[in-house]
Amino acid sequence: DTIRIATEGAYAPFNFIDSSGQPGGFDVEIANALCEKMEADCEILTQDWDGIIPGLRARRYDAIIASMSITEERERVVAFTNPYYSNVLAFIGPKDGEMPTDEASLQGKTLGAQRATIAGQYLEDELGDSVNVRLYDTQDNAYLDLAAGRLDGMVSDKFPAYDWLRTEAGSAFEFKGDDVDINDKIGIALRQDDTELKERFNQALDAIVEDGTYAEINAKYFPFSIY
Amino acid sequence: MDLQGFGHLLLSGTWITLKLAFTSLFFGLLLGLMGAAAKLSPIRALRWIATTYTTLIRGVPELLLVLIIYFGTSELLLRLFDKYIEVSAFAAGVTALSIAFGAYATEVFRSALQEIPKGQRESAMAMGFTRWQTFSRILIPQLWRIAIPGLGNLFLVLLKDTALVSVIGLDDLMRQAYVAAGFTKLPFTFYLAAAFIYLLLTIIFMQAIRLLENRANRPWQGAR
Amino acid sequence: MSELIVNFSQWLLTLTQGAEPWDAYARYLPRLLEGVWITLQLVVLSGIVGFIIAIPLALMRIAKSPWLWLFPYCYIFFFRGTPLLVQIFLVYYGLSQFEGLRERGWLWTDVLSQPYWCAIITFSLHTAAYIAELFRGAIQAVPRGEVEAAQSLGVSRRKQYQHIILPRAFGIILPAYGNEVILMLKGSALASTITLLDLMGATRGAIARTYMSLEFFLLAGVLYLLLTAILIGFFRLLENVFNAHQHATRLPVNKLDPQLRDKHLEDNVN
Amino acid sequence: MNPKISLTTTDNTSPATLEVTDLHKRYGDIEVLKGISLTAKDGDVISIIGSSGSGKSTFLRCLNLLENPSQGRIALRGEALQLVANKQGELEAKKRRQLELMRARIGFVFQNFNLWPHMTVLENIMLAPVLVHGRSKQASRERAQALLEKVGLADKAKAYPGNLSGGQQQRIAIARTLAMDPEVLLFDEPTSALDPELVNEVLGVMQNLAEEGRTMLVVTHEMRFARDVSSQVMFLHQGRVEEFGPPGEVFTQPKSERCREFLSSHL
Amino acid sequence: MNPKISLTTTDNTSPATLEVTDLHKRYGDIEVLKGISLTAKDGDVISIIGSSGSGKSTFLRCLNLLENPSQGRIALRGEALQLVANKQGELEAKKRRQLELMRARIGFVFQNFNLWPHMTVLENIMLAPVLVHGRSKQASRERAQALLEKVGLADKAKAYPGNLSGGQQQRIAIARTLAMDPEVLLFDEPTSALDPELVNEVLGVMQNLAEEGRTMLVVTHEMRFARDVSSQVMFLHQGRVEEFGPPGEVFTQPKSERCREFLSSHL
Ligand SMILES: Nc1ncnc2c1ncn2[C@@H]1O[C@H](COP(=O)(O)OP(=O)(O)OP(=O)(O)O)[C@@H](O)[C@H]1O
Ligand SMILES: Nc1ncnc2c1ncn2[C@@H]1O[C@H](COP(=O)(O)OP(=O)(O)OP(=O)(O)O)[C@@H](O)[C@H]1O
Ligand SMILES: [Mg+2]
Ligand SMILES: [Mg+2]
Repeated sequence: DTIRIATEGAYAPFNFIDSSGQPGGFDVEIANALCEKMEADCEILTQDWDGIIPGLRARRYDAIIASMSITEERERVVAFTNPYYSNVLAFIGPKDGEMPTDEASLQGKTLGAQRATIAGQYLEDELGDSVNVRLYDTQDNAYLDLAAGRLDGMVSDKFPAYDWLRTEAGSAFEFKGDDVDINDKIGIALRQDDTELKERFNQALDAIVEDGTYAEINAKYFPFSIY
Repeated sequence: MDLQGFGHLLLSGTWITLKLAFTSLFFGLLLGLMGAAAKLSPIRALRWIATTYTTLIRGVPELLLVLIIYFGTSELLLRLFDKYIEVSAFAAGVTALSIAFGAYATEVFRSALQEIPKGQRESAMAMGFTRWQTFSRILIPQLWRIAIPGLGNLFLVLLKDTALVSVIGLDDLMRQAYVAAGFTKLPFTFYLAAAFIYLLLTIIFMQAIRLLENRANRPWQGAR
Repeated sequence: MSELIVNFSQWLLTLTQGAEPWDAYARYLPRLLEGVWITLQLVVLSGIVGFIIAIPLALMRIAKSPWLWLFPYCYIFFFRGTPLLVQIFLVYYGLSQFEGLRERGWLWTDVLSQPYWCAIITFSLHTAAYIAELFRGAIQAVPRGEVEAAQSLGVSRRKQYQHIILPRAFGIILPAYGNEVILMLKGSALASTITLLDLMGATRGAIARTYMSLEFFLLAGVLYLLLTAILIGFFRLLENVFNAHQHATRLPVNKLDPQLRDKHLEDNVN
Repeated sequence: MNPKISLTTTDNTSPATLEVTDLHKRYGDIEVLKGISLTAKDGDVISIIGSSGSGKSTFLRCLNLLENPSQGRIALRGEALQLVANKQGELEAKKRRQLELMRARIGFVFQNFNLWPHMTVLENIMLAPVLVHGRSKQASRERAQALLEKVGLADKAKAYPGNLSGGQQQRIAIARTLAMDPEVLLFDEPTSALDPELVNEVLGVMQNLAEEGRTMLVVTHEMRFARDVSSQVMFLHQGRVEEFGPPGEVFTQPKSERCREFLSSHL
Repeated sequence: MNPKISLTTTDNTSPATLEVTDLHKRYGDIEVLKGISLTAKDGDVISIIGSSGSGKSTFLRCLNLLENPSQGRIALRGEALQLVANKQGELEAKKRRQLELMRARIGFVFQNFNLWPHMTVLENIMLAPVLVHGRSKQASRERAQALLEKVGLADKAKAYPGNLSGGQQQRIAIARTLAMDPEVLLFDEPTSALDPELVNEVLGVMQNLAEEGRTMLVVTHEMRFARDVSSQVMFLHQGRVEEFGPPGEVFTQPKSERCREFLSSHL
């Protein structure tokens, strides 16, 4: 029968809802490709982030493909497939300013990040002693404050930020310094007792990487590989 | 304002918001009347229940209430029948919002009931009215005059609280604005558009409430 | 107290299955309690300021001249009509769009760029609109005869309001005002959207680390519940003081002059 | 032993219409009624007189349990109202339904009228017969109109109580109670707001009711009424019955000092 | 031409205490007062009698603008209350301050008392002198206590109005007005809820006030009072003055048919 897959719909370019009301984005295309490989009927629905794991556990859907990082805490509650991409963090600052990214020269600066993310965690844990940390509910709010000048810079997931830098508001900013690899792997979340489904997803994932479908989708969104 | 083609999604969100708000208003008012009657009842157990209800429900964030009712029911059904039974998100949302609205409305109705002169109730009882007749014919009609401003406030809060229901998968106005902002990266545009729609609804309700208030006040016009 | 909270939520959690949250609770509770403190500041401060703004608004609102009622009408319309989220968003992010404001010295650096003050300003303005509306209704619900009694004694309009109408109206709205403060308590959770670490902010922080969203929302729920219970208790006290006449049926004797009471009791004995 | 035979009624063949035994009422520490007993038969008109604050209204209000007495027994046509003590030590009706039925048979006119401000005069009078006696709206409306005619207020049928003069309100209150056709009528100063002409008219109406066989208890400051119309006069003083008897006796040769004093002020 | 010389006052040397000229009041289409004029001097006690609904209360209420008259002129000691027409065609005070000052000099006792329920009896009486006359709290409290003593309610000082009997509330209402020491007193049926003893007492108090030189207008159904105490009697009928004169004349040889009829019901 059908596999129901949830995504958030507010994390462009990975998942979003376009003006026709249809979900789209990297996550959604991957989901569709996987379903095709599994020869399963799929239904993709969108769900607000706060309720996304409870919804899985309540069986409203069977999988979450919503750029969810694989973490120890989440693994206590849900199961993850093999990662389908790796997240890296990047510093962002104004184009017309110097912004070294080592801890010593960041002393006293104000940096922002989204709260419930790896980026926020990184900022607090690694740089929390020397910079003023501001954490935002949504990535959009952090962008706004960056544009408003309340922030000297921010740390963010690199790929969605890449999307923002291409918009009008983001055009005055750019990536600074090197990417930060924090070994953040993104996987598909499933209920813990659905081991069979996990197997099927893992096999399908291997298959689309193998046959180039994955690379094709990747290229649509980013000029570099994110696997 | 350029809505980038998201206008119809905002409208469908508005429709959901309105449906949620009015259904919850109806049940919430019922709960509120019952709660207020219980709070002023001579029966200790009823008073206790009503006080627990208002304290507990007003104390718990509405979001939590929504989550508990929706996922709690799913989980319960799952354990009872050992298979997944779809719980209607709309019904769960309405339930949660009604329960919350009712708790606040209880307080508003209570203060209105206390403001009605004691003699009003007594003259009905002296005629042999049952408690229900006294309540429905004598007290409730006089209640509105005093309760409407407080209820109006609560309704406008309710209208916006419908946004909480997005966690259980209902795409209300606020969530649609959020989604559109996420796609277009134009948060100002969409939050302002949502605010504008809320304002439009508000002005309609404020006028409606004013009419209701004038009607409720009519017998008192020019009264000594 | 924290032990009590943990015990209570343990009971709640038997309702939900899932990971054991106790270690995480122990680790994050101090931060949550700091959040409670911030939340309290926000609610109490904006509750007081809002109340003070509300009275003149309500008085202007019931005036006959459009010059007087138009402003409060629009004010009340706007602040009740838009979500608090949008309001706080406009104050915090919106104002920062104006270049001019950012060069205003202390006004910008010490107040408007500070999330704390932005939150207090927004919440005060917001709650004032709701309280003003309550007052307006209650002022009009004061029985006309009581006002006439004051008029016929030559009490000036200002003093009628000060001594008869507003105290009566305050007694009428108290329960609804309690509602408003509790709603403000919960609305204050939005302060977390502008980076303030209030109770909700701290909770979201903990959730970000542990991903135990249901568990931490439950814990926060219990803390909010405790705060609400305190507020409700406070308002019940206020009601007993202000609406004493409603509850006085069985009281007057203790309040009688002792001598007179003895006389009464003697009468009763005879 | 026939339980029907009551020990306190004077008339052994049929139970008294209204019988009150040893009624007490306290507010906090103050005892307002200190044991009042009364037996009324069909057609009795009992005037209750006494100074302000002596407990007259409280007594009437206790009779249909608008005020919970602290002690006592109330029976209507031999049927005792079942009472139980509540936590405050007051007596409450045991069965709500019994109380409601009893109240429907006992009419009450309040000292301060208590008209319902949200209804027109006509609606005020029509409502109770429809709700309590289940009369048809049509019948009830006709009856109400007839009563309005009787009290001279037919033209105010559509007015709201708030727009009436004091005397008009009082007459509506009387009409509202009469519309219920109660067996026993309790009047609390029913003519206080009326001019002498209307007083006479209302007293006339009451006399007619008495002749029809209704029982009436009337709290009044109108000594003329107490003397000329009533069959018994009860003088209350500080919550006690100081004097009770036919008006002839009470007014000409009161036994109690206090009563003599009170009546002397009435020219 | 000396503007001081008024055409309507009978006494040309000093202005009348209260002078009302051609007062009209309409509610919607109904004209309740159809042109009432009145002149009262110091120490005058004018009884206003008339059947229920004839406009007595409305007349009193118009005098201190609790009700806005449709037409007319009101002057206190020669000082005319300045009036302007509002949108509804009613007359309003032009200067609020003048009205307030005037009201402070005119006391009013309401037919339905209108005590403030949220204040104790003592606070009810104390408030206005403090606010309006700027008396000290202490002085005001003492005065209030003395007045309570006078009306026999010293033991109810701390009670709330809701817990008082009808007659007690009425006495408090009188005390509240007296505490202001007004020059002119308007009483709307001040003894309706009182027993004959208290009626005598209150009438005694009023007689004293008249002897002190206060002017009083008393709406009453107490013909005894109208006949024995008042200096003038005014009979209102359907919003018109049908009869006006010293009680001796009005009671013994009324000119108007309607008045004769009305008085005949008073034995
Ligand atoms: N607010 C109002 N709107 C319409 N009509 C009114 C209003 N107030 C009073 N009336 C009418 O005006 C008339 C005069 O009323 P008023 O109270 O002056 O009578 P009154 O002489 O004092 O009678 P009573 O002796 O019964 O108190 C009555 O017929 C009454 O119904
Ligand atoms: N709710 C109450 N709480 C306390 N005392 C009360 C309450 N109601 C009445 N009383 C007191 O009980 C006494 C009797 O009151 P009641 O109303 O029966 O007097 P009454 O005889 O009807 O007087 P009146 O002729 O003035 O109406 C009064 O002293 C009054 O102050
Ligand atoms: Mg009484
Ligand atoms: Mg009158």
